[in-house]
Amino acid sequence: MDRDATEDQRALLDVSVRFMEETCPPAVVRDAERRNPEFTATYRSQAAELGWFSMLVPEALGGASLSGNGVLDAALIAYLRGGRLQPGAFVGTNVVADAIARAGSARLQAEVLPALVAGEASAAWALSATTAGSPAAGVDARADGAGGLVLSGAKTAVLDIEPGGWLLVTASSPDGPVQAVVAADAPGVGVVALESLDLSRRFAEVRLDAVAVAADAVLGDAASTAALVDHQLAVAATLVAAECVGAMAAEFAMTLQYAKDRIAFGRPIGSFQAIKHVLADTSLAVEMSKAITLAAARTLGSEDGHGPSAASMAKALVGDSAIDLAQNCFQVFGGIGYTWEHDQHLYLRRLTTDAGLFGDAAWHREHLCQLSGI
Amino acid sequence: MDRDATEDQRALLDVSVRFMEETCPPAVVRDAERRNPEFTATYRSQAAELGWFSMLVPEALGGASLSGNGVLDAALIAYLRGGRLQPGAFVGTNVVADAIARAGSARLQAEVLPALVAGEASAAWALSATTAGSPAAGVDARADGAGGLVLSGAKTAVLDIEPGGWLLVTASSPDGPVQAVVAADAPGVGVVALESLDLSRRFAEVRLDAVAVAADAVLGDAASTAALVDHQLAVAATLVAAECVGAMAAEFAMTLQYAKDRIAFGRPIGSFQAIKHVLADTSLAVEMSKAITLAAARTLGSEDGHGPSAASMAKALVGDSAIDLAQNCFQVFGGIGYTWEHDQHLYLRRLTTDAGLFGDAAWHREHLCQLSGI
Amino acid sequence: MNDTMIDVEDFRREAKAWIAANLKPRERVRAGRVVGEVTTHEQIDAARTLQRTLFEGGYAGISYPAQYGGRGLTQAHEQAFREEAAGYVTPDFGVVGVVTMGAIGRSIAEHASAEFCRVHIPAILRGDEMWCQFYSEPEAGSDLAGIRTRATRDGDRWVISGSKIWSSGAYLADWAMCLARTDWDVPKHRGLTWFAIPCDAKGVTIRQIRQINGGAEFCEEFLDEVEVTDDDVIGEINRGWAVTQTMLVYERGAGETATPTEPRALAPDLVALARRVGRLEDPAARQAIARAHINDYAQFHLGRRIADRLEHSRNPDHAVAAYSKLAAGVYTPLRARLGMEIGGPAALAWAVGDEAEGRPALDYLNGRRISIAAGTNEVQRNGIGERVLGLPREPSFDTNKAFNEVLRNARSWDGKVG
Amino acid sequence: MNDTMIDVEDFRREAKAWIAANLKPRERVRAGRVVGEVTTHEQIDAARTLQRTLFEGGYAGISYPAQYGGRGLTQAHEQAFREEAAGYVTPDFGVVGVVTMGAIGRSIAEHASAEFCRVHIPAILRGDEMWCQFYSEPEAGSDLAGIRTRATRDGDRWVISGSKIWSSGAYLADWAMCLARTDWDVPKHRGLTWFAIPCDAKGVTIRQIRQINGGAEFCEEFLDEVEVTDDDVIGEINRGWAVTQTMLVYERGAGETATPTEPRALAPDLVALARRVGRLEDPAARQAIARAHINDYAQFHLGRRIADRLEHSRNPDHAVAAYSKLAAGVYTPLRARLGMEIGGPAALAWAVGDEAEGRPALDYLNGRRISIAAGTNEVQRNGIGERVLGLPREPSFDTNKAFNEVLRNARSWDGKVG
Repeated sequence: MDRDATEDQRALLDVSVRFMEETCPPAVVRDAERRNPEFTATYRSQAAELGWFSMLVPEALGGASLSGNGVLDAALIAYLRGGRLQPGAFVGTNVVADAIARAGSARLQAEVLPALVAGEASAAWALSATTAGSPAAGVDARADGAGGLVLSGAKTAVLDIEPGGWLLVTASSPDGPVQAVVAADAPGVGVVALESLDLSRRFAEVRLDAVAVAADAVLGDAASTAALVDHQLAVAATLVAAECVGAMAAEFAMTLQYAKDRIAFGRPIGSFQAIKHVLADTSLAVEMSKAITLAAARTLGSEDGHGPSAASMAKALVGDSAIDLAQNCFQVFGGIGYTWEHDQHLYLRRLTTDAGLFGDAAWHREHLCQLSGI
Repeated sequence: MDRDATEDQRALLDVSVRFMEETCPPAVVRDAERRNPEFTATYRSQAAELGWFSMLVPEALGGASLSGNGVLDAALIAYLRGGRLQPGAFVGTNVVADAIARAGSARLQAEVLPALVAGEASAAWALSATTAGSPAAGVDARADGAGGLVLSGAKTAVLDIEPGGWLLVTASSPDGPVQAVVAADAPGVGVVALESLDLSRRFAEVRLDAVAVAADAVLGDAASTAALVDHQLAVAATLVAAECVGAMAAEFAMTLQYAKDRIAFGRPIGSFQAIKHVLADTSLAVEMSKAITLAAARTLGSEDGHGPSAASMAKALVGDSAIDLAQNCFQVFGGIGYTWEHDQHLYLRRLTTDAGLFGDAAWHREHLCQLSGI
Repeated sequence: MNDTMIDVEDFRREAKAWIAANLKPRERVRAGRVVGEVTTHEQIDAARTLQRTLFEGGYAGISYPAQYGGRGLTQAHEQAFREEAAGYVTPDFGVVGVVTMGAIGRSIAEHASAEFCRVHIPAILRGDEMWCQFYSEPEAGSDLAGIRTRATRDGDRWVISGSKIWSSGAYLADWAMCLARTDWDVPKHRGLTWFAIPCDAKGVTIRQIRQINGGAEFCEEFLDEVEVTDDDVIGEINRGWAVTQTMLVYERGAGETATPTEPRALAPDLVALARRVGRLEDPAARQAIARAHINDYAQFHLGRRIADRLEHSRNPDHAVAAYSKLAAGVYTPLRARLGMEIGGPAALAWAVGDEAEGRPALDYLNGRRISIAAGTNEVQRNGIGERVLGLPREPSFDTNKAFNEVLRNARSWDGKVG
Repeated sequence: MNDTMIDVEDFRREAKAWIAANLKPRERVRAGRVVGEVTTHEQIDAARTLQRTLFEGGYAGISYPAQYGGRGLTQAHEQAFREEAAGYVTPDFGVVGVVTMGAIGRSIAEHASAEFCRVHIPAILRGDEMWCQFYSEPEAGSDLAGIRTRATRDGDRWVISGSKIWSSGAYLADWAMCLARTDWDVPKHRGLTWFAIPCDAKGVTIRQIRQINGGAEFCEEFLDEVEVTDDDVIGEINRGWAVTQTMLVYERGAGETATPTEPRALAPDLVALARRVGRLEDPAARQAIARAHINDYAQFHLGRRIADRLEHSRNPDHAVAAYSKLAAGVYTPLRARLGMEIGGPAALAWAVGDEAEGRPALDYLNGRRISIAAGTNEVQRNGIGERVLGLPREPSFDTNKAFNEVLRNARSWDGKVG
């Protein structure tokens, strides 16, 4: 995706591609067995060795970015992951690692963060997944009087909670949003697996029944939390957008090849303007999606103040484009795309889901307006 | 447009077409001189002789519908008018005549209504033209203690106020919307002509400076006005939609012919799928627009309770389709459509304006939700 | 209509009495089939029993010719029976029944020999024979006349080999009506012939196709030197395209078992969805709901307008039916997409097994079926452009050449002409 | 780049000093031309005076060859000068100047004879000669090679007849560069030749075209037996298409006189519009504003990505430039439409003469210019499909036949091939 990638970045990307193709090729992506805890842990720890979870963490805390721009590094990996419909808590773990590095207590930084970076555990961000409204909705927090919190409520459609993982819960309190890191198997925490459109990811509902959280598991303070949540959203949006663009590019390439090979009415179907022009428009959408996602990653990772706006713009444009692309590619494939055996539907499911994760296009457009002060 | 038109309707439509082609053919439509009071009055009085302003008025009050469904009669005329970009206060006069017939005082019914039906004067509906909000906004009414009102405020972009005509002003009062009929040249009424995108219509801003209105110029009462305003909106929306569909069909026919005649790359351009498929989609939009507009006219004119919903549906679908059509036809014409001499831009201007008159598509979608009780 | 034909209202009264005496009232109105649900052999057996009752009562094949076991009446009589039977349990063969009685039986009655009809049509009307189509192929979808299954004459037999796909309900069928190419040296429409093949014939393999929605209503077939005789030919040899056109007309009408009613309530499914996810006040959700409903409403009135046009013109131009098909092909996926937008994350993930919550996603997966099956949107646009609007034709590279040559040329396509 | 070339930063310092000494500071930054505004002869005269100052100072034609009066430097030097001169009054010839110096002068320098260049290029750089293109025709727009203007040899003269259209600023030009067909019996790209024609030559009629926005920047021309000689031929006879391709490349770049900056502020014009009509809190208006801005932002980064790709590849594939053109062609009309939606009735009617209030309507009328001019969206899609994506070609009916035959066949098009 990025023609300006550094040598170091290119080396990591190459080895990451080899890892994915060996460990989780298409046949494994399709195999529900992949969801077993053993595969999940092995995949995660091998990915961690490549540095997939260290990019947003400063060196002082055990992390390492390749290019000085950790968001860009992670976005390039995300792009490759998306094209291959990879599983695993890549986005969640990176977002939570980043958040702990920025605002976590010494204990979180000493105990949880190294485990995330090393792939010993993963993390999921339990935010409100509603299309309208605040990311904190669904869970209420009350102060326990000792700097800690008691959390109650539920978050639906939380992405990629893995066995033995951590949850970053964003909750509402009378003083505004608060955040805390909780073990997914802590007392009072219920994780109920959901069915989902996307077969290559897992979703769960998280129920919190008066879960007590110690002070050293709370992130940030009243003054800083809203900005931190915005930052997390920007990082999550950028990484999901990058995964999504990867999937778009892969699905588009598959469709393009089909349009060249498939014969109807005495011609390859790609010679008909009805197909050719849809593919031209779709390829424009892919190029614009790549361009805006790289711009968001560069800006956000450089701590330029424009980062959150750029991230929302990327997420909005990519989300709409992804669904258009999935629909157009399905139409080009015709009947064959309606069969379970064809990969088309895996991408349709993935792209549509990407568009809705961490805020859909309409949510990010409204967020952009708010960030812009109107 | 209507294959089920009665004999009487067909006769009226035929004579109306002859009238328009003789009195206001394309060259006259293009001629700004057409706006002079003499032409306006002549055109109106000839149209009145055909019965253009009597259809929504019961026989007892001097009106006459041909088919028993005056809205349908008027919509069929509107369709023909739209295709020929006809000027004149057709929609406004019919809406106001209908309103006076339904809720006007004996004086209005005895003095104003016959003048409208006979084409001696026209009427315009001064409603708020904002995209969001109530039709009553912009003008405030206070009671004068004797059943009359004092009106103050302004209405922007009022359609087709002709010299010596009447205004139906919809205003807000503490008790909800109120309506009154005022002469456009009454003391305190200022009518300021505006520039407009549509060159074949005229718009004005109406300013009301403490205009005193007698009790017998007020329409309806507090209990009935809101429903009457909804009804007026439904009639106006249906008639504008019908004019718009007429313009769509005419513009489409012109474009279709061009696609058959114009040669490029060794072929008529209509043989290219890029053009052919756009025209197929556009023709589907024309057919759907005709179907929904006729359905709205039938339902609304039969006093079926579903009329206002159907009218809003027609206006919303036709509005969006009209702009799509105008844009697509422009693209098919290419450079020639960019010249002043070509009629393309007259339709582009007209269709885009139709889409915004009496509520744009988004306004009518929201209105439909409210009418449906959500 | 012949003079001795029973009047529709008399027929209705007669049918009403018979129905009350012979059919069971329906327990409750069934909320329509769940898409993805698959008809079982047990359901088919139950339907056969019920169908035999109808047949014996004289209510199977009401508009089929009387000499083949039908009643020889009209579509209006069929409709009257349907209306009277609406509250009763009637045979439900699922999609294979629609194909058999709606399209295949009628095509046979029009094109097959009298002897063939005498054997098969009564069996169809009695429910003894369910049929499917061996029609589309992996390499021939929208380009139906481009099929490559080969039927070769060998003495007095025909030997058929090839693969077929998208055969609705073939796994439940007793017989297949199969299109094969019998002459490769003439243009593609002119070398096709239809054959009847027993589904259990030697060389026939039928496999259900797993669909993206999890269902498996469609099948694919492999034909490996399947042998049939001249008695199994339906219509004339090499004139199969005429049969195809008849079948396509019936197919279009076959699904429409009743006139739909005007949709008046604001998209009830989407309103319920918005309410469930707490977005009924959200302006964007409201716009989406209204948009979906307005499109439904416009499609209904478009359909009525086109039906009127077809019914009331002397020379009905069936090409205008493409408008309804294209509208469905455009607005069905759009509606499904609006559902996903309204549902938001709740439409992306839902409680395991909750059909209502999973419904928007299922509709979304099914959304493009109508854009693709029975002629893609692109094919409809070509049809409207050329046959309704009279636009100049797309250059064709396969209508005047021997089909063998078409295949050769297509493989080396370079866009050069002449 | 030659070794003795002045370093860009040294040049910048030198230019800065010269500019300060010779040009007047700009009163205030001009808010861009109002579209529809028409350049006058008086403005051209003023620009000529200023251009002569630049020429005499050595700052006209900075990247033009030195032997023809230019400076023989690079685009980077041009850019440095532009940056330094940004706050000063520079010659403004309007669109005719962009065409003359951006596209025509450079095409002449590459293709015309040395003698022709010695006569005309210095005159161009001095501002003495403004040029326009006689190029598109009423019957040849996107199909540029399909022009029908005829140049016939008559002894040592050429006689040119035909009509031309869409010539930007021709009413202000001194000379025209005119494409004519010199051989009708070869395929369309192979019988074209470029000629220089004085705009006041006998037989030339130039008329401004009134545009839908009320402006008249474009002209149409009628050429009635206009006589020129071999000295007026630019490039080789019948090889005009090569010149055309050069010109198209320069034309694409010609408008880009400065690198645009990243659009960071949320669509300021639309925010102002929404504020003016009281819809800044309206969710639909906010969505429209954000949509427009996001598209602007994405287009900017797309442009930068493509520019990088063209600059940094060894064999730059200029076909990818079609992405920028198509994006502009798609998103410009969409943005104009969003403006009308936000503005609502206030964008449909406004106080007489109020330019700000009338702006959304003006933008709307101009919205499709970029979708049509210099290759329609459809032409760009074909280019992307075939040249970037490698999709199989559209069958062509005009590239290998004599142009005469193409015209004949097109008139009797029936879609039949071979």
